[in-house]
Amino acid sequence: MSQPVLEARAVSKHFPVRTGTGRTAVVRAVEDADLVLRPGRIVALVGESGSGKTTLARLLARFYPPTTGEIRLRGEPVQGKDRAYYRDVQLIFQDPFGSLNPLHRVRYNLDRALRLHHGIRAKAERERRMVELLERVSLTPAEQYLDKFPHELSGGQRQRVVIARALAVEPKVLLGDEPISMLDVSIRLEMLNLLDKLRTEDGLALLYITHDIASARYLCDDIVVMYAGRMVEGGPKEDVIAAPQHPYTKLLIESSPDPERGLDDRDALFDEAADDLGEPPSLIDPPAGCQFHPRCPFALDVCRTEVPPRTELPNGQWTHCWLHQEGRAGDLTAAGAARSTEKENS
Amino acid sequence: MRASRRWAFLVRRLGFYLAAAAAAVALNFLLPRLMPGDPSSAIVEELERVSGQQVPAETLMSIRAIFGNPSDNLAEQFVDYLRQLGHFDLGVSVVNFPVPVADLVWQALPWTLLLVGTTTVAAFAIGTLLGVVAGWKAGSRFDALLTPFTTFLSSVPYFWVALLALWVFGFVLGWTPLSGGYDADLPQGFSFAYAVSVLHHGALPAATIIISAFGGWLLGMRNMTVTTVREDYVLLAQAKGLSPGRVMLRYAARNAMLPSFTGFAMALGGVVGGALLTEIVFSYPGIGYLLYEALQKRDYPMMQGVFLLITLAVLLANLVADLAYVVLDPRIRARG
Amino acid sequence: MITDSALAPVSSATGAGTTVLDVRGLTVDYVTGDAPVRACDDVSFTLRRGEILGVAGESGSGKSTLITALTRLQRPPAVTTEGSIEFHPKNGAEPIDLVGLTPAELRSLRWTSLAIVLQSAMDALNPVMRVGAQFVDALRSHDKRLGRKEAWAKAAELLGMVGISADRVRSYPHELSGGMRQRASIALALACGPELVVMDEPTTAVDVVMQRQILAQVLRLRRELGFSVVFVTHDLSLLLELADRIAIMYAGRIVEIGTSAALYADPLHPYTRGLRDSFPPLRSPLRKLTGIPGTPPDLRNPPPGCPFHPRCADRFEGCDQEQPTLLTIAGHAVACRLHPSGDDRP
Amino acid sequence: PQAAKAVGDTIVHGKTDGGTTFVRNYNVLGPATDKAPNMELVYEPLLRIDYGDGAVVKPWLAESWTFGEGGKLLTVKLRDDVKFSDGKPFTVDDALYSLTLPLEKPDFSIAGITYKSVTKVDDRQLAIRFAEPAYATLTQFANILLPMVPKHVWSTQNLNTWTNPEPVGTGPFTLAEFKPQQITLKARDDYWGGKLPMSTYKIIPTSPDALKAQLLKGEVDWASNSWANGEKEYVAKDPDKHLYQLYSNGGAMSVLFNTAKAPFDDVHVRRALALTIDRTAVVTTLQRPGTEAGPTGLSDQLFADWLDPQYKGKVQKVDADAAKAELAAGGYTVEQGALVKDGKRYQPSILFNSDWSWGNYADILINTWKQTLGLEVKGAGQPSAGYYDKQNLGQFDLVAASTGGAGVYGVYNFLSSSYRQPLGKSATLNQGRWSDPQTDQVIAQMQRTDNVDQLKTLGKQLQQIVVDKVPFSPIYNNYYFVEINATRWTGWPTPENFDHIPFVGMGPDTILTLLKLQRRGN
Amino acid sequence: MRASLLTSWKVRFGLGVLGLFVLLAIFGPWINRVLLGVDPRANDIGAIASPPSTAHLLGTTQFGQDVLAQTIAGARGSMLVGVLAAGIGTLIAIAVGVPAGYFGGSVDNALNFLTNLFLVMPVLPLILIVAGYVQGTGMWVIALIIGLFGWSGGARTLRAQALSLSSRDFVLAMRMLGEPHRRLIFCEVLPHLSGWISAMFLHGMIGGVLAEAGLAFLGISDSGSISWGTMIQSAQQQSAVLRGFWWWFVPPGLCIALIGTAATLVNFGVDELSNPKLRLARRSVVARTRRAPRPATAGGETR
Ligand SMILES: Nc1ncnc2c1ncn2[C@@H]1O[C@H](COP(=O)(O)OP(=O)(O)OP(=O)(O)O)[C@@H](O)[C@H]1O
Ligand SMILES: Nc1ncnc2c1ncn2[C@@H]1O[C@H](COP(=O)(O)OP(=O)(O)OP(=O)(O)O)[C@@H](O)[C@H]1O
Ligand SMILES: [Mg+2]
Ligand SMILES: [Mg+2]
Ligand code: NI
Repeated sequence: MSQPVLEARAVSKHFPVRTGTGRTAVVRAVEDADLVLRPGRIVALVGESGSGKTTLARLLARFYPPTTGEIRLRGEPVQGKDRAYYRDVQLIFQDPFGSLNPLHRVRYNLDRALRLHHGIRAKAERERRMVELLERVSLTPAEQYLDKFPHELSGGQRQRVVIARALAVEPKVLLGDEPISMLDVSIRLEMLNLLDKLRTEDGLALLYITHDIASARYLCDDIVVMYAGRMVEGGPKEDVIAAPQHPYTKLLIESSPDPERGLDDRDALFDEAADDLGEPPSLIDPPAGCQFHPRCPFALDVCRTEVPPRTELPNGQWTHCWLHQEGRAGDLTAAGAARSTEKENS
Repeated sequence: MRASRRWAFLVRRLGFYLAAAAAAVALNFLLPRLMPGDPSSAIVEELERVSGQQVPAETLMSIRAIFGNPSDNLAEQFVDYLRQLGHFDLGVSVVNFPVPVADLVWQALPWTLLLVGTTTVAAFAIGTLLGVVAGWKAGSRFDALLTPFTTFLSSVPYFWVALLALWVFGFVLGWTPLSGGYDADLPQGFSFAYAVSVLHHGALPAATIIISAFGGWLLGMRNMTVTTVREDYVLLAQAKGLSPGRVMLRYAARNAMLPSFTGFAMALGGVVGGALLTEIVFSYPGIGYLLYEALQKRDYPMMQGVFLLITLAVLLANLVADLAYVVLDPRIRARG
Repeated sequence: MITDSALAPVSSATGAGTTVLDVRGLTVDYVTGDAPVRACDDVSFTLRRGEILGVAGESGSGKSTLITALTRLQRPPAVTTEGSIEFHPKNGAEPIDLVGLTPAELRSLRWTSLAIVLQSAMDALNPVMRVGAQFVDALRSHDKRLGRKEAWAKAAELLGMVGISADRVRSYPHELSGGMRQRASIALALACGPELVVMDEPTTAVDVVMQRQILAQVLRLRRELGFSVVFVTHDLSLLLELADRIAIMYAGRIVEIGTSAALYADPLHPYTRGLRDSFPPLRSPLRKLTGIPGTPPDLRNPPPGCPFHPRCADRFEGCDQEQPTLLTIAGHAVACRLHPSGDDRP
Repeated sequence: PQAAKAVGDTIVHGKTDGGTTFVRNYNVLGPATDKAPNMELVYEPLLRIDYGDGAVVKPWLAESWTFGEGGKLLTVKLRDDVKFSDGKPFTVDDALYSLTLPLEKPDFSIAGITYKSVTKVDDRQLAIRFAEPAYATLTQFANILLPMVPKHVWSTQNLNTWTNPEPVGTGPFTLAEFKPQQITLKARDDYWGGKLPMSTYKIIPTSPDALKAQLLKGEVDWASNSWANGEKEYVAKDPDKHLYQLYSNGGAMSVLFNTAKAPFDDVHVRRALALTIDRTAVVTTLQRPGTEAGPTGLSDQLFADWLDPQYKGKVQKVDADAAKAELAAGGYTVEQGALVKDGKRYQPSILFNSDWSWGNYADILINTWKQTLGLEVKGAGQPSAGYYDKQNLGQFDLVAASTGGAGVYGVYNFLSSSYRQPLGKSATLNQGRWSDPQTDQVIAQMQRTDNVDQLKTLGKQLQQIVVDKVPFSPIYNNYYFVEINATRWTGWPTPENFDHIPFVGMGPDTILTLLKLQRRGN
Repeated sequence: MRASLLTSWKVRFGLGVLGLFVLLAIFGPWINRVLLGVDPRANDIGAIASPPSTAHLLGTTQFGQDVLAQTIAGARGSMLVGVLAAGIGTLIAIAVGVPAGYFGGSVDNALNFLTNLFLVMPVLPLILIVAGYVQGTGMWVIALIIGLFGWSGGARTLRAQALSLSSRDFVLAMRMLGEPHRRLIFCEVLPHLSGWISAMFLHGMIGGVLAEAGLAFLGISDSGSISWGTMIQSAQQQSAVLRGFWWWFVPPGLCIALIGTAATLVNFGVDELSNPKLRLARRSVVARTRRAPRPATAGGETR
């Protein structure tokens, strides 16, 4: 496996906030997270809203320094000027409507990127590079797009411009924070295909953040699941989806719409979800032990007090769950396997 | 949790107003000292003008003993100043020497409170109410006529409206008195005739302040209502089949009103300033007229006293507006 | 009245009921600028008692417009220019055309017969009123004899129905979590026992896990109370699991209506097929998916003929001229010139 | 508003210059500029000035006086029938106290006193000493700012904080009730000057505009305020009862030249400018026709006996040719709106008090100068404070200022070079920095005599100097304005025939007016 | 965008009136001199306080000065103060509000406190006091004082806007490219505030004109120059109101009101543009939807 380009090692991010009583508290947005991005590989980060995905991406993009832990670029802890760092790492935002300044033409965006990072003086040269960039993101004929304003472009086209702008820097790592969730359903796949192309053609390392586990499976190589600021499980995508090793991953996969499950007995399909699991925990005052224990059907006593350590599985999968430490992983897989075999047979 | 949040908000606001009051006091202290000239010299000049003679050195000394010596250490002066304020001692009026400024201010305060206080509240109420209706029926003929008209009203200088009103109602029609707070030939006191007289004198100034002030509230409220009416919860309230009046008041207006209270701070200073000018037109015996006279006669201690009082009163009114806000808005967001 | 069996359900999970709603040729314009925008064009369908009709379509396809027109809640500049919405009351009284009703007449129908759940519960609940009070408001305005005490008790009971504890009636909306608010607004919709509940993307703002729980509750309540649902979303994969029948909207028109199973297994319209294939599978083997090329049309400037033809891989001569009508083929209606003749054309 | 309700034996005075409220401050000797109104009805001075008689000094609380030691010693004999309102008699000790107070407390010296010491001679006489002959400055004892106060009350108080809320004086009234918007004075029945026809004197604050309405309605009997066009708007409506009177106060509104500054040190320039002031236009817009000032600044009405006959009734009309001739004589030309001499350009400005809205009158002067001489004078309006500052410091070219005083000496003595200060140093008198040996000599002579004939001769010499050398140029005469609604009270003096001016705030004259009134119809 | 701004009658009317007054301010003296041939300061002693007539279209003052000429001349004085004050106030508001919102943190805390402080201070009395101290100064000082104390409302708005803008994705995205803060503020944030800034400027201008009039009315202004405020003050001092010389004080007041109305209307239009909900509440829109064809209510008809 290739060397990691970008790594997060045991990073945490705590945001100080003012609570109602006027005292300051901290939001533990990310707690003790590890992440490795390698050239030519795509890691998907899934988790529900507020689980800290964006925070982690922004930590990797050096929007703010981690509270603890460190970010390493090519094995070196990062320091110094942001601009040098941004030559290697670029972030793509969720909202293609928001990440382009409506007052600037496409040309301006690309031009600034080229000037800032490559210092190209010659106008013709920059022009050539811009056209090239737009062609790489399949905006053709490129010349026609250069002088458009964002509002003259559709959502998909805008997101392509955003990607082109990020690519202008010639980064090694691309962080995509839900890059398709605001796009129309019908054009999402094109965007995923574009990202996939960039990965294979340019050997970019990609972080793909999403809510949608199905699209994660479509695009990525590895999946990492976050819950309430912590990473609960990760590993090769098919393994994680076929055999989730954490109760939360299991719940997430089961809750995702999947028409293939069969449409015959609809009520039965939903029935298992009917029992109320409650809400995700507050990050200001997270539950002790495993964050998931209040909602976990398998919760043990130890789950309520101790943070579960990492369990590595032979297939590269890993999880933070006491079931594994206590030798009761079977509880989980038994139920999961039963279901998935059932599916395969049908 | 909920209660504590509100308290926290209030405590924070109270802290802010205390800081603002402190700043106002400091400003009040510094203003005359930053400006060219100083109160002592001013009083000396006044004396020279009256007596037509140069003031002897001894006189100068004794005046400085009263009004502070500009060559004294600033910190010491400030301590003295604070000590004086602690006793509600705003100094001595120059032109009315040796009458304390505080006495004069006390004397004028009730009139201003009566006039400005009631009209500000009335203008706010009327403006808000009409604004809700205009916003609710946005695009209707009512709105199309009322809104530009109030735009006009809100742009007219207070004193000009006052002048016009005085001319039409006081002079041409003779319905209202031309000046003063009550009929001079009535004994001042708690009698019916006196009360009627006070109302008779106050009606026109009050009306002009209301006319000049309500437009601003109306326009703000109208736009807020228009925006609020498009909120989902108003749509849902209509979907629930509630009566239009109920939807308008409990759902749209109730929410649209909240920013008005935050905007109160911005507008209040202007309204008070305008009302002060109105007092001058009507020779109304309030704080505004006092300030006018102080300005005319360069009575610095008086100017300072009046300004301090106005500022503190406005701060207090803002605090009240914030209190109202706390009562009205269950979500107290963290705000500066 | 012509009974158009194609537009009626073939089979329903809860047993075929009588018609609740009969929408014919509903057309809605937004009167802005010079030319009106036709956001709902000649929409017709029938809804059976107890049925869940899903409406799917991309952003801007007119789903919300349809919903507000159905409930007669549209505001300027939206105008219903044509069509009828016949509501059949439960007691077998004469059907009522909602389009012709005065606001006062409508008011008596609202909530007792016709309720709505809006997309974002955060915005749909009045932030300065206690949750219970918003129930009481609705309850007491439709039942004048109901006492204040009883109304509050009823509110608590309704909240309990969706799994919110009774002590929450006195909370303000901002004190509830997103999922709770969403459930509260569903409970609110059911307060007066409506025959029809219209839901506009009621779960897009919550997570998949919570979404599953909420939908399970909706299904359970429908089973118990027997109301019908028009459920609008852009997530076809969810509808395929949830709805009895699905209508696909494109550019303000319904391009296909059929049962979920039929639509999944055998979509007739190229757009439906494209839409279905825009959702990568969760379990079955991955293959490269392409979505639908191009972008949805701008309704201010719709293409001539079939609005989908510029993006359609199967378009042929005439698609760009002739507007196809919705025709029924084997209990499954489609508006596409690939399927020129219905088997029971009226 | 109901006039009928006012009690028959009350007289109502509408006060227009006291703001909207009164302040209960009867510390009459204190340095405040705004005190309780009509204090002259409570506190009286020793002497009075008789404007009906060329502004000569007449006795009041003093029965008589004599000068000795060449005018440096003044012996005053007090009346013996005067009682304070608390029943105590007015004694020489009270007078001694009152006159000594400004000497001992200089900050209470507000009347412009010039005496150096006061001593008691006997039970009825005081000896007052001066450094210079004081014939001409006797008027200071007629100043209502130097009244007689009761020693037994005042000497026990801290005068720096005391507001004297219950004033005790020798005057005809006592304070009955003080409301910020209404003061009621009660007539004494033991007043030395006689019994007043009214029992109550009421003072109400009002604005000039409101006053007009109140006068028309008869709510106010008496007021002192100018009413432009009052003849038409008021008198004409009921000539019998509506009285609007103007009494010359011996002063005038003048243009003062800064003679310490070129080119106004040149008499030709001063003359040229004085010749081209459109006085008629100014009084026309003032709506006071016929009040143009003569070249001497002494009004015909008041100084009939003192005025050099050649100046009587003379008003300088605009005379462009003469003015141009003057400029030429001085060697000046006007180029591009500026005065030019010897290659130097002078662009004069005229300072005026914007609080008096004098800007519009300044405009008239400026326009005329521009039309006749081509000279562009800039208007430099200043509100009172800045106006007096600049004026006193000599920071002006021309200034529109009030001139005048009691008697010929009173009008002209400010021209004495003893008051002169260098530019930039504050001068409260002689702001024009006039310095002329001849003027000084005549003024000095006037100070040394109380011989009326000699004073008249000297006065004529001064008139000559003013007309010829033009240290200042009068524009229009100033007046005491009196408005009366004689519905309830008659017996008012008229400008044609008066021995006291019915102006409120004139001290003894006010009292005399009140004493002579009668209830109408009774 | 520009086109849609002009579709509103309010904006068109407002800009028209403002433009007219700007022209008047610029060419006023020329109009007086050349077109009317009247000097606003000239005294026509033959026509004192005369009502409007053919000789004096708007009548004359107590001093025989032509009211029309004065009103025209006053435009310059009033507008000058208004524009200067607005300019100064707007600059301060930008300098305080934008960094506060953009940088946040302790910069924000300090600047925001300052803003809130000035916000709750009664500004007019403060201006009065300060102007009272520096009595008798020119229009520039008056404008400076008005501007110096009248920025807080604008700064508050700009802060809020800058705050939300600075966390907008496009600003973050440009930061990700390595753009320096200076450029982010000037090229990314500020252009978006131009609508607000122009609205603030207009608001400040009305405020300036009104405040100048108020100061002049109190006699604290440059009495040497003609402004609408000094005209009203002059009229007030001559009791024009009670002598019925309405033509003297009505025109200047009306001009102030007109400018104020115009500026408010323009701001209204800008508001409508930035808040589409307001645009939908326009009369034209409502009228058009009302006029749109009603659907056939007959239930039996289908297609
Ligand atoms: N600047 C901040 N200050 C305080 N709290 C923050 C801040 N940024 C994020 N948080 C909190 O940190 C938590 C994680 O937020 P984050 O945006 O990373 O979640 P997410 O997984 O990206 O969610 P989503 O799917 O909704 O985008 C949330 O509870 C959020 O409220
Ligand atoms: N107020 C309006 N004025 C003009 N056009 C409008 C207005 N509201 C909606 N439209 C247009 O009507 C069309 C349909 O909008 P609608 O909101 O019904 O879409 P939708 O299917 O609900 O989309 P989404 O999934 O984004 O909610 C869109 O093309 C939109 O541009
Ligand atoms: Mg996120
Ligand atoms: Mg929608
Ligand atoms: Ni305003």
